[in-house]
Amino acid sequence: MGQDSGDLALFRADIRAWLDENCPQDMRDGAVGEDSICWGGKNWNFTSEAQEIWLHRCATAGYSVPTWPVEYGGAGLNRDQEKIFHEEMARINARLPLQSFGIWMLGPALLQFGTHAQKLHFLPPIARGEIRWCQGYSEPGAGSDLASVQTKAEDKGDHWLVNGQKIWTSYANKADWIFALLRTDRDAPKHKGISFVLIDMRSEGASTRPIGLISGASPFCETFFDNVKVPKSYGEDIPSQVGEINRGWDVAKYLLTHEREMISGSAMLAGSGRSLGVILSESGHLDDPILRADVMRAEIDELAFGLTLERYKDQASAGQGTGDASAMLKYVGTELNKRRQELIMAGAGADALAWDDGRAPDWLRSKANSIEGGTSEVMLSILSRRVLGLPG
Amino acid sequence: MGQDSGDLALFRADIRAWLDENCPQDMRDGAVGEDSICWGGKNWNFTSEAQEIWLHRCATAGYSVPTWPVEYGGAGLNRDQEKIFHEEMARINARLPLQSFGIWMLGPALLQFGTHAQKLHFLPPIARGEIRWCQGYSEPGAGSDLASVQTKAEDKGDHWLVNGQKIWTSYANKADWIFALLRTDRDAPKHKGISFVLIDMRSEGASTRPIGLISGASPFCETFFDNVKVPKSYGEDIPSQVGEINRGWDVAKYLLTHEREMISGSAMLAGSGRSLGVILSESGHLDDPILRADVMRAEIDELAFGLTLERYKDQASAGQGTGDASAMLKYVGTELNKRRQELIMAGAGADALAWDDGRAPDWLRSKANSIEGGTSEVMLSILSRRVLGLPG
Amino acid sequence: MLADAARGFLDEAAPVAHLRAQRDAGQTHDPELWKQMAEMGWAGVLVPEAAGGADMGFAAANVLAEEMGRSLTASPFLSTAVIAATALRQISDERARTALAAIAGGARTYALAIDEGSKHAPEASALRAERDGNGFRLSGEKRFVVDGGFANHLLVLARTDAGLTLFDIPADRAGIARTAQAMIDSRDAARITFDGVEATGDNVLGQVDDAMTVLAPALHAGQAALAAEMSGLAAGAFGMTLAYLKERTQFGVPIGSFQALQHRAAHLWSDCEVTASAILNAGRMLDGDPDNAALAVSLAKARATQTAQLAVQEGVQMHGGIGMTDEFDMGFYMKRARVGAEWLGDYGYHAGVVARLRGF
Amino acid sequence: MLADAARGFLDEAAPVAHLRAQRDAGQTHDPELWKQMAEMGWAGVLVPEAAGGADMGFAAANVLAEEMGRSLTASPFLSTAVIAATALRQISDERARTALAAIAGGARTYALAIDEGSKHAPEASALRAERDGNGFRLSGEKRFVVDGGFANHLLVLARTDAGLTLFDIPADRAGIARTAQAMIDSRDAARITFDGVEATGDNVLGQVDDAMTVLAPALHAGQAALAAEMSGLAAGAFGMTLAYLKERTQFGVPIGSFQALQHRAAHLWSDCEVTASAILNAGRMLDGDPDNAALAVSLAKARATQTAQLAVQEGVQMHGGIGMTDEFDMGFYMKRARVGAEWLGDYGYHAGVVARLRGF
Repeated sequence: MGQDSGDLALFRADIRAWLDENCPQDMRDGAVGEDSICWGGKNWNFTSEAQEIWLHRCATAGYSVPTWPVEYGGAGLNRDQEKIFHEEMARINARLPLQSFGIWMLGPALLQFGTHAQKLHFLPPIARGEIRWCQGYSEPGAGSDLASVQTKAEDKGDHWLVNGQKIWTSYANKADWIFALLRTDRDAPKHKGISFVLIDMRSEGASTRPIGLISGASPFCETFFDNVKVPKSYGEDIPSQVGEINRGWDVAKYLLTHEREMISGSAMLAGSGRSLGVILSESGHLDDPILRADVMRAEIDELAFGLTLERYKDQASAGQGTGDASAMLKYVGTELNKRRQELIMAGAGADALAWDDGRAPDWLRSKANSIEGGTSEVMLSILSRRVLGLPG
Repeated sequence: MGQDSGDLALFRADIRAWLDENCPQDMRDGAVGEDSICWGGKNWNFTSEAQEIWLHRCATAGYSVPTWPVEYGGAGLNRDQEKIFHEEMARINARLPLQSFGIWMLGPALLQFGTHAQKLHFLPPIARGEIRWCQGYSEPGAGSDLASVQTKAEDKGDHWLVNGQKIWTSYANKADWIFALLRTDRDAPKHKGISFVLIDMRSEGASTRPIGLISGASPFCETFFDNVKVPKSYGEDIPSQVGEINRGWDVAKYLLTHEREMISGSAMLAGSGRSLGVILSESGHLDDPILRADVMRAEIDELAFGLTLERYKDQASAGQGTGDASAMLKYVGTELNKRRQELIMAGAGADALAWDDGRAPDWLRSKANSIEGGTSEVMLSILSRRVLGLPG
Repeated sequence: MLADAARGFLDEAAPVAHLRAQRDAGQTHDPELWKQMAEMGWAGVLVPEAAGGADMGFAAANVLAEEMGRSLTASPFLSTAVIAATALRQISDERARTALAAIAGGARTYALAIDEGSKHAPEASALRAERDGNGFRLSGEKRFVVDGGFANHLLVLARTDAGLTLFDIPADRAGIARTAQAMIDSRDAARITFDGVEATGDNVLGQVDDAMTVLAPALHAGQAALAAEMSGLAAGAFGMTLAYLKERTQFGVPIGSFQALQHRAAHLWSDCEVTASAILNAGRMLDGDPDNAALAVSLAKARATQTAQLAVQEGVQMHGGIGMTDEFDMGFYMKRARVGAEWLGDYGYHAGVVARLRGF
Repeated sequence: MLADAARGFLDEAAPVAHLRAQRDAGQTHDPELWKQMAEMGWAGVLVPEAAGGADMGFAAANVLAEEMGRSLTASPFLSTAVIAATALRQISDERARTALAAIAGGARTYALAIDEGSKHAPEASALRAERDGNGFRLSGEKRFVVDGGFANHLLVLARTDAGLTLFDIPADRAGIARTAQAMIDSRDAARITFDGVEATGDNVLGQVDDAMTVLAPALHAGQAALAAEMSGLAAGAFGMTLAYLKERTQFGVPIGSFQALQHRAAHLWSDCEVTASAILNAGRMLDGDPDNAALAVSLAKARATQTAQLAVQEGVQMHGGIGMTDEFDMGFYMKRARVGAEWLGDYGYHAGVVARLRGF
């Protein structure tokens, strides 16, 4: 961590004081599981008063989206300040006040490609946790080939008429709005006829159906568009698409890279969690040389990967965009997390074989890590072609 | 091992008596290393009188090539008898009397594709260890693409005029004759203009140059043909090519499969050697969980692979040719042997880092296992296309 | 061939859909299916002919287990027809003959109550059997008792004065409390408490203080059959994956034409082949030289555990998103592979046996 | 940037061809090259400015080591400029200042004589230093003394009455017999016997019976620099391999267009990247918080050992037959990676340190 320089030392003191005063005790339990997340949105039921107060206070101070500009609901922190903010949050074990696809994905897309009016219209409600977004990229049968978008948007003058189906839309059944890739020109080449469109999920003809997973959970949905009318504009200089019409692939590509970069904070990556060795030594089976050796190797790889996450974040914030190389973080981090979950299961032995033990769902969930957000195979292909320059 | 049925029990008794009487004590030391091999050939210097006597006695009885027909110098043993023969040899730790590419490769090719006169002419000298053969397949730059043969044989009526270069010819500098793939029709498609030709290495214009390897040894050569005249016939019904002219690829393909099948006895495969765990426990470092776990895993995989070798041999001899599936033996066995050698080096630590310790050359040599005779990548491609039926 | 016949029956009567339906109905045992298996002679595969069994040997039992692995068939086959039958066939009294006949007929099912902690460790059994007159009273707890929720007899490993003793006790005897628990593989594993449960000398299998003479062969048989099941499971998962590689297209071509996937598929197939050899060998040794079969059995269990794990991991990954859905069968394979990895000794346990027997 | 400057010099003055020529001439040390390095300040990279050094810190030393790894440059850099200098700079007397000045000037080279068995185990040192008047007499044997055949000073770890003591002794002192031995990486490792070698209090580095206070930081610095070298070696081997994948054609296309090789190359590159982070972290910790650097150092050494091994194995395999020839450089990388894996603690040694420091 080292020493902060003058300004940063002051900043740290301010943040610390603010957190001391504003973070409710109940939000200082370090909980990071699915159950403790605040997703926000119109249908959100706060799990406690403390959760609601904490979101409200953070949103007011801009700390739900600390790096966004102040005018769009953020606190305008730079990378060094952001780091300090997170360090101070971690120091008191504070929960994140809000998590959402609006913060992770749509926000960055709008900040990069949106009009000023679009940003003013859409960003603050995200920052305040009032509107919950979901992401409509994948389609049945397309898998890794994201550009093979079939869901079509026909131009009807003042609106698009949308028909088709998305799949793997996380929490679409709980979201208020969706940002989706739609085919707006069927005659253009595959990558040239796609638009990135914002759609109210309450629109007539939009519906969702949860997909049951092997872990027993249903975080994903199929999402159907059946003659859904989407206005072309939500107000002056507020088009319903982000970026230009038919250039939605540029936005999608940007977000794919961004997703891999910001994925570094995601629970699907190993490398910053509790020591695997300590977790397993509690089970008492680390005297088995097979298990012990596997855990030692995993501990080493997780520690080194955690350092790599930090290094890449530093590079990104120093303006040396890591770009395609960040596919490495997605690849290595998710494969490590799968290994971690396998070892946690092996360490727990028979104890973990009952559903109500709770470890099995995390283990099974981790198998999706190397599929969602781009498979490991896609990551390796990106690395080999774009970073290593191997021929197509 | 179980019990032999009546005939086989008699056969076992005969073999045992013959070995008792004929195998010199010095040849019962179980030595299998490079230094103890008898390769035969015109330039061969026996390392001991016992080695010479042993070869002579075996050749007389047909036991240098026990499964070859008696008329071509063998003993005509069937698979059950052969197994018993090898079991009895192993029981007294007897060395193999003779090893050669003539036995491993050319013999089977002639037995499958040769004329009766060719067999009578070429096989008995191989069985007696009088002629040593080498194999001329690979060419510089061709690597895994064996069919890209550039060494050309021009038709000059009663002879071929051969020009070109072979590489990775094992012990070409010590061989008397070479069987080589030559391009006899430059206009035919890649696989259709190749012939499998037998050439006397004393021919004018034939020369060799050893290739130094990282292990310090030079078992391979470059072999040059500079206007070498090769007769089209070595006598009545004894053509200088095996199989038809321009159909040498059939012979080569047969031998490639055969090579992978018979490779099962090769030192490049793990699975039948001394227990790795015992070897390493002698070094005293098996209390390190990392090393211990790696060795336990390797021991398990080697034992299971050894059983697989036996199973495939049994299948092959039961007439259920294992064909392309034998590429699996080459792939798994060589990768296991590389792992074995790595672990032997790791177990020996600093002791093995000096050249004169002797372990390093074996370790380095093993790296070639997954390259020579078809790379691991080629084996995996064969398996995926021909055994699993995945699309090209 | 036995394998073909078994596969034909299982594809019809107990494919993965059957396990799914059972799970969705909250059941862990289908008595009707077990009755059919008994009629085909599977329940008595290791029961001597004199007791009405088919006495087909361990290699045959492994073939059946392997096919059940391929179709993920849940049944008391391992606990009852393999483990209990192997224990009982070593005893030559009338009582054992009756028990074996009841097994072969399908009427009696067994569960093996040996482990108390989270890892397989029979020697560490702490459940006590105290002398009480001519008999014993058992007190303690067993966990991870596979099929223990529904079996009508229990094989219980208990600590007696000078060692361990194996008891065969009806599951409804007073003082036994069973808490059935569905595992992630949708099968049953019970926690069973023994509160002063009465046992007579008739309930002792083999000699007092010498459980292992009878139990070790039974464990070996069970471990080998479980290994066979895992090997079959791997083959089943691989078969689904291979079919998917051929039929699924992406970027305009079948995904099985991508070389990276081809090489991984070929590697997995190779791994399955090598494991299959270890399974065959274990059956051969159990039939031909049972006193020296321990190495072969642990080799098979270790290899099969590892291969099954690779097969289901590659299976899910190569199927992509669909592999993660409950609607698709691959998840069932993955869950069963995890349970199979733990039951009767995990990879490390059997690797330890191999090392010891190989002398290091 | 230091790395660019170093690479420029090394590509010119000490590429792999230089090591090859040295090997072919039967030499293990090139004094002329070391002189040049000293002139550039590399010998004094960790020597305080007061003693005529450049005092650039551990991160800088790692950068130099990494570049030497890339070009497989053989020199006394690790033994002398990193390990010995780190030991000596902790001592604040005139004697140490003189030694440091001699190191920075390139005149004095050191070898670290600690290990006696086949694995790194300083605590197991058995070589005795018996009290003899005001001084000591050293008797015993050290093995795997890297650079020990030509160094003019030795750091010797010896057992004294109540612990271990570190001695700094001229290599030509009576009673010292050195048997130089070329290792597979064409560098020098000596077996050194001490037969009643005299040492005075002046030869003791730090306190009697307390070698580790001075030695541990020196070992950490050496381990980190060796890790950096291995990381550079991996990058060098990977660079050669990547170039080959692009230029070599087979079946009419560059072999780098085969997806199976692409994915393996991308995996290897990823592995190199993760290891690079561990190297940077080790340098940062040694410079910024040396008392707590042990975890970072062992993490770096373990990772670098593993990555280098993967890089040379994939390097040879992807080059095919040519990778096996002595004429080609890949074999040199493979051999150095093996020596680097063992020296100053192998993977298992450092994994053990990591586990201990992480609390399991």
